[in-house]
Amino acid sequence: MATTPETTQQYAGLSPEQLIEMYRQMALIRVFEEKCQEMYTRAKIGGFLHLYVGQEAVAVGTVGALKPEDHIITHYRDHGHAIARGLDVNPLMAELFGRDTGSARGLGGSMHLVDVSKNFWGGYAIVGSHLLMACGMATAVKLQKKQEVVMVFFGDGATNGGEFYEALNFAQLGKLPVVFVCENNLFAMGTPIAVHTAVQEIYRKACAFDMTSERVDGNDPIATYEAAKRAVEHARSGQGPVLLEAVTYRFRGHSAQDTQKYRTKEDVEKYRTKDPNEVFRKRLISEGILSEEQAAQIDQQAEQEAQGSVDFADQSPEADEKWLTTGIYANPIEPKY
Amino acid sequence: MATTPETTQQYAGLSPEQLIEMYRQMALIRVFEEKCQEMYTRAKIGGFLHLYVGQEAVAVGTVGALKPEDHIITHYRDHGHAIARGLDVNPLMAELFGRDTGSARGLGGSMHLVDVSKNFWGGYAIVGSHLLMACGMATAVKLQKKQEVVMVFFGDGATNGGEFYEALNFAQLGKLPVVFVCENNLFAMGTPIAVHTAVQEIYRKACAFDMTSERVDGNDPIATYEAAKRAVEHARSGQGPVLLEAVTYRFRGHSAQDTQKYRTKEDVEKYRTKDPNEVFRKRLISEGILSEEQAAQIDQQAEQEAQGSVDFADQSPEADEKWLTTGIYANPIEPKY
Amino acid sequence: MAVMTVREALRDALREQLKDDRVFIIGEDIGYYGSTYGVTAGFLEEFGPDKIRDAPIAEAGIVGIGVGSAMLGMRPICEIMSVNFSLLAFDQLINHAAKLHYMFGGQIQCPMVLRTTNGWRNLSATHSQSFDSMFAYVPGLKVVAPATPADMKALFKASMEDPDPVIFIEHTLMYGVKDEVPDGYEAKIGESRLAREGKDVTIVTYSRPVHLCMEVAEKLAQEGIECEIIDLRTIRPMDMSKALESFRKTGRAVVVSEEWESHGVQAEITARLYEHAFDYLDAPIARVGFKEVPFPYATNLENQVVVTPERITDAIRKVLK
Amino acid sequence: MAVMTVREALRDALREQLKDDRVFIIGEDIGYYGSTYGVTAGFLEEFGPDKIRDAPIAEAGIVGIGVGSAMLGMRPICEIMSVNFSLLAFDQLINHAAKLHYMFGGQIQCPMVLRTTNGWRNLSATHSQSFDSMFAYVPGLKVVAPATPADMKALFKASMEDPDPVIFIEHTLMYGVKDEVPDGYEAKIGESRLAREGKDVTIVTYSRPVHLCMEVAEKLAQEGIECEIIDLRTIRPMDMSKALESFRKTGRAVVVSEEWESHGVQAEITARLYEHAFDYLDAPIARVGFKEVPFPYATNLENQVVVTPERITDAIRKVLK
Ligand SMILES: Cc1ncc(C[n+]2csc(CCOP(=O)(O)OP(=O)(O)O)c2C)c(N)n1
Ligand SMILES: Cc1ncc(C[n+]2csc(CCOP(=O)(O)OP(=O)(O)O)c2C)c(N)n1
Ligand SMILES: [Mg+2]
Ligand SMILES: [Mg+2]
Repeated sequence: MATTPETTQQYAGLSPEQLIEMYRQMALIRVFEEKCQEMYTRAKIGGFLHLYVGQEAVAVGTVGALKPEDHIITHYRDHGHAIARGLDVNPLMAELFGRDTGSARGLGGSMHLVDVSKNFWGGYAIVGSHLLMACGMATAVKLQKKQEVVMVFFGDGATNGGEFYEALNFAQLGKLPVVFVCENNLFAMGTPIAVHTAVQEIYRKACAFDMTSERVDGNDPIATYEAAKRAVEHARSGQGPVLLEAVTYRFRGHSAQDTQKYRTKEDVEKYRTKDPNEVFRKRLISEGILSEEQAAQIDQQAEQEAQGSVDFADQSPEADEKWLTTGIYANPIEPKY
Repeated sequence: MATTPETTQQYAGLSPEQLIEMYRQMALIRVFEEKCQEMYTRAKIGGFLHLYVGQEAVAVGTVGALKPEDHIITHYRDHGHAIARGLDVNPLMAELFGRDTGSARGLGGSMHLVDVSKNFWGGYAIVGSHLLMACGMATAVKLQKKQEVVMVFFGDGATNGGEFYEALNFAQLGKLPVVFVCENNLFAMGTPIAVHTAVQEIYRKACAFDMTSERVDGNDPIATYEAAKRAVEHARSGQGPVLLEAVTYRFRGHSAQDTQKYRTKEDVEKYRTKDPNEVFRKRLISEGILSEEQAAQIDQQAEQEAQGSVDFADQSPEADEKWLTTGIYANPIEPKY
Repeated sequence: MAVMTVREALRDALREQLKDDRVFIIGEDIGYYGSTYGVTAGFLEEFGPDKIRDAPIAEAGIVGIGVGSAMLGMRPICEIMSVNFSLLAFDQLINHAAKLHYMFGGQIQCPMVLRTTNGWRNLSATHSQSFDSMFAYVPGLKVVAPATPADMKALFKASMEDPDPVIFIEHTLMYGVKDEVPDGYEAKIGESRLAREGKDVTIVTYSRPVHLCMEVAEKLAQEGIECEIIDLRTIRPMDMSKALESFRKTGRAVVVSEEWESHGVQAEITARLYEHAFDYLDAPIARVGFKEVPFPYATNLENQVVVTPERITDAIRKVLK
Repeated sequence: MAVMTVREALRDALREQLKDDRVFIIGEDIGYYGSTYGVTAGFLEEFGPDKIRDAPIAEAGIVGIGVGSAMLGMRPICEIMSVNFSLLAFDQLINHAAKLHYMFGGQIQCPMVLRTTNGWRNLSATHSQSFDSMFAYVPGLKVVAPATPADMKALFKASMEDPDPVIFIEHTLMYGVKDEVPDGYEAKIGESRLAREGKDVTIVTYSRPVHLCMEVAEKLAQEGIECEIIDLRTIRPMDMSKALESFRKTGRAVVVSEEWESHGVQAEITARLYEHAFDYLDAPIARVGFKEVPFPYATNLENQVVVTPERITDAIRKVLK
């Protein structure tokens, strides 16, 4: 299908190739996560594992609106963002396996994926804290007179901690180029949003800072991309930060150990009918952007890529013992006796 | 002058006696503070001394709207609130002198005035922290099914720290009976409000919590009383918390050591023309509530009372050494060897 | 006499307290979610949302609610899911909870218990720390870290009955530990416990490592080495009397805790042993704690950081040389 | 060779650093107000608001800005007016600044310096604390606490040149201390200093008490008692070599710091002295720190809490007995 002005407008200026690439990323995130779950069950992965299944459209839509020189910083539910940023899945899976070939040499694990060469500044596991670091990064960008944008991801639950508000104030005061992306999946761990926060439309919280904000359907990658693009341009053009709320839903437990007492199976099934990957796949096919075959091929390639990462991780050497004590400081200084 | 329906309405329902009492309190706060400054200069008072001069109308107006069973908790700039609450100035001055007869036995000093028998739960010196404690107090009130209200005081600068926002969320979520009184004196220490916060009309920050809020001229004790009354009734009736912003100005330095480089003498002089004590005094006289003589008498009594507190403090014994180590715990348990 | 896990002992203790009108629990995911480590599972249904208060992710707020409500006569139980997040509440704990009674000349009390967990296992650098010595440093706080189901239950009760703020440290890897809980068993804050008698070496420890030390002691007994184990149970105020008595007998000591090896409670224990049993020393005291690195995720590395029976055994052999 | 105060030495050091494009200062009241303790007075006018960034009262934010900007290549100087407020930033410091390099396998660095102050004097319970040992406990942080104008200047430079996060502890009662600052004087993180030679007793200390100890030593010298004084200067990593060397010579030691007397850095110093000079002990080591109470406001009480020349002298006499 040729790209005509109409189609690109319908698709927020995205070309068919770009749309297909978005689907490919979403598919890859999905199967990667399913593999993770499997590997966790097989005890290849330990610790806390927070899967992204169901939220794929958010990562793909928002990260798609960034330039390579822009910066990303995220929370512990970070696999989706890493893959959307184009990080190779091999070191990601290896990290989850705790191997030397992992993105953080096996020191970080699932919650701390990273690739500085791609301006992916890592996942952080203290809810809300990294929002302040995002402001620090944006302060640096501004002082260095660069045109880069910092995008930071977090959940609905993170908008109740003090650091969220401190960050919004710093960002707005300094007109910092930060796009705050709140992935509102309606739960903070197992606490329903109505129980944990007074204003449930998270984007409205920006009012306390006169900050530009917007709410978007986070299950629709195109709408999310479009909103993110607006936000990123706003930030890049010096007009200051934006709070973007993407409403979505997580299909799996909060972490791999969650018994999900706080919601019914029916609830989850209801949302399953809006599965962003399914819906997007169908749409691209029905609108002639993608053929059934192409779609199947993409799915299969994703499966291969994910399985490849498992094999890669499996064959990789264990985390290097040298790092156990030498990695603490960039400039180690020994205590003396 | 007789109390007629018109006059009480004009004065927010306050009787002449009440209006005169308000002036008396304002006058007492003023001279108490001037004495404190003098005693600080004479090294009778040490540490940090944060004077309330210029903000008298806020304390008197807001505290005047409370019942005796209601609770007050405040920050380090606490003399005005304590006096408005009817605390005897003798133990207050004695506290500043570090004497055994002080309100906290000389352990707390200026920043930590207290009188639990009057439900005055103390001044706290970590900016913003006590707002969360206010929510805790209101949680207790609610669980105990009492009809009491908690009023908490803080400055404009305190509305940038995370604890402020956490408190607002807890309060609104739980429909807690808290009245948050922000005394916006346009500076956080020496940092102008435009430099420290993105939204300078503090009452607007309540929007992020769908909380009722209001801004009032904090130099007008009657307007402040009226707004506080509304807020207190709102809270008491179970409708939840209120954020009340009282705009005011502090005439003296942030603390006794401040060189005030951040504002000009002219600025201060300009505000001096709106001196709440002067304006209120004149108004009561011109409107026939108070005669010149009565006013002079009140001023003189205030002066005597304040001087009396200095004499009391001066003659009081030093802080009791017994308390040095025994006061740490309500139930002391010694380490064993 | 019941046999139960630490988790069950705590559930019992909490249930008992919740009968008191003044008591409520506030913390993250204690209700709807059903509790991260299962301690309060089912409590929301049993006691209702006034008593089982699911909190937003706002640790300062959780403690602030505790402090404020304690001031007005409640007996709040604050739960911070992991001690790693307690850093966000340090101001509330250290500048407020610990200060109220003293700073206001005795007019205000703060009878609050803060439950939190140490613990680790592939959780990486920000989810595996312990800050025992930070709490223990602060006059005004009491800090309790029991090891057995019986002590969990008894010391939780003692903590709730105490009018001062108590930090009650649990351990994620200890909830499943099972043991006898004698009926009517009591324990007091500030009293250590002789966990095992022995004549050759004194082991001073608390919390989870107590179990590791017991395990090691049983093994070494087979070689004829008899370890005396002192479980401190409370780390502020600290009861060194049993440890010192033992040390004066054995002349040799190993201090074990799940803390980085410098500036931990173990430094204080070590210093006090030296100071107060100066004339009885036969060998330098050994310390066993976490290697001083941020926790690595990978198991092969983490295994080298944590306190293991092997490392405890090595330390014992060293001081016996 | 210039003679200057600690304040002037720091002002010099800051000015020098501010020439670097990567350097800025962020903190409360450092600009418009003119600086609480005068260190950055006039800097806003001299360097402008990009470099002298007046912050809202949001300590976590101040440090977070530092950490984030350091990640992207800046060399931020964060100022927290008083260490008492740093508790609000403990999460940023301990869970983030201290972890980045390790947790991300060396990909991220955090070259940030946090300036803050210990200090007291009629400031009551929440404004008089020091948390030295809390910082020193954390692998990933470096902690510097110099005592002299020369060391302030040299170690500030060293801290700025270091690629890791450094907590730089000043003292409100020390800004006026005056001394020589030799041209080109340098000092390294992690190296202690022999502040005074002596043969009778070893005093191990750092920060403000160094001056108190020097004063005491001069007095005692008139009685023929010669104190050797070791100024640690850095408390993480700690250089015990000079202290141990001295202790092996004198066999007697007093440890002095402005911390509560249990669980402070002084516990660690004491333990290490015992551990590493076990065979040289002539007498138990004495510690001198704050009495373990929240600080009282009243001068007559506070005087009994703080570290004074008298208390140091008493401790020295005790270990010499
Ligand atoms: C400060 C802090 N408190 C608590 C936790 C434990 N915790 C981890 S994730 C989480 C829920 C976060 O919810 P939300 O922000 O909505 O993000 P989501 O997991 O839904 O993506 C909690 C309570 C933590 N990691 N950090
Ligand atoms: C957490 C914290 N940070 C910094 C300080 C130092 N400090 C004390 S008062 C103050 C300014 C507060 O300004 P504002 O809230 O407007 O109250 P005001 O003094 O104007 O009444 C500052 C920075 C503190 N006490 N606590
Ligand atoms: Mg969520
Ligand atoms: Mg102000």
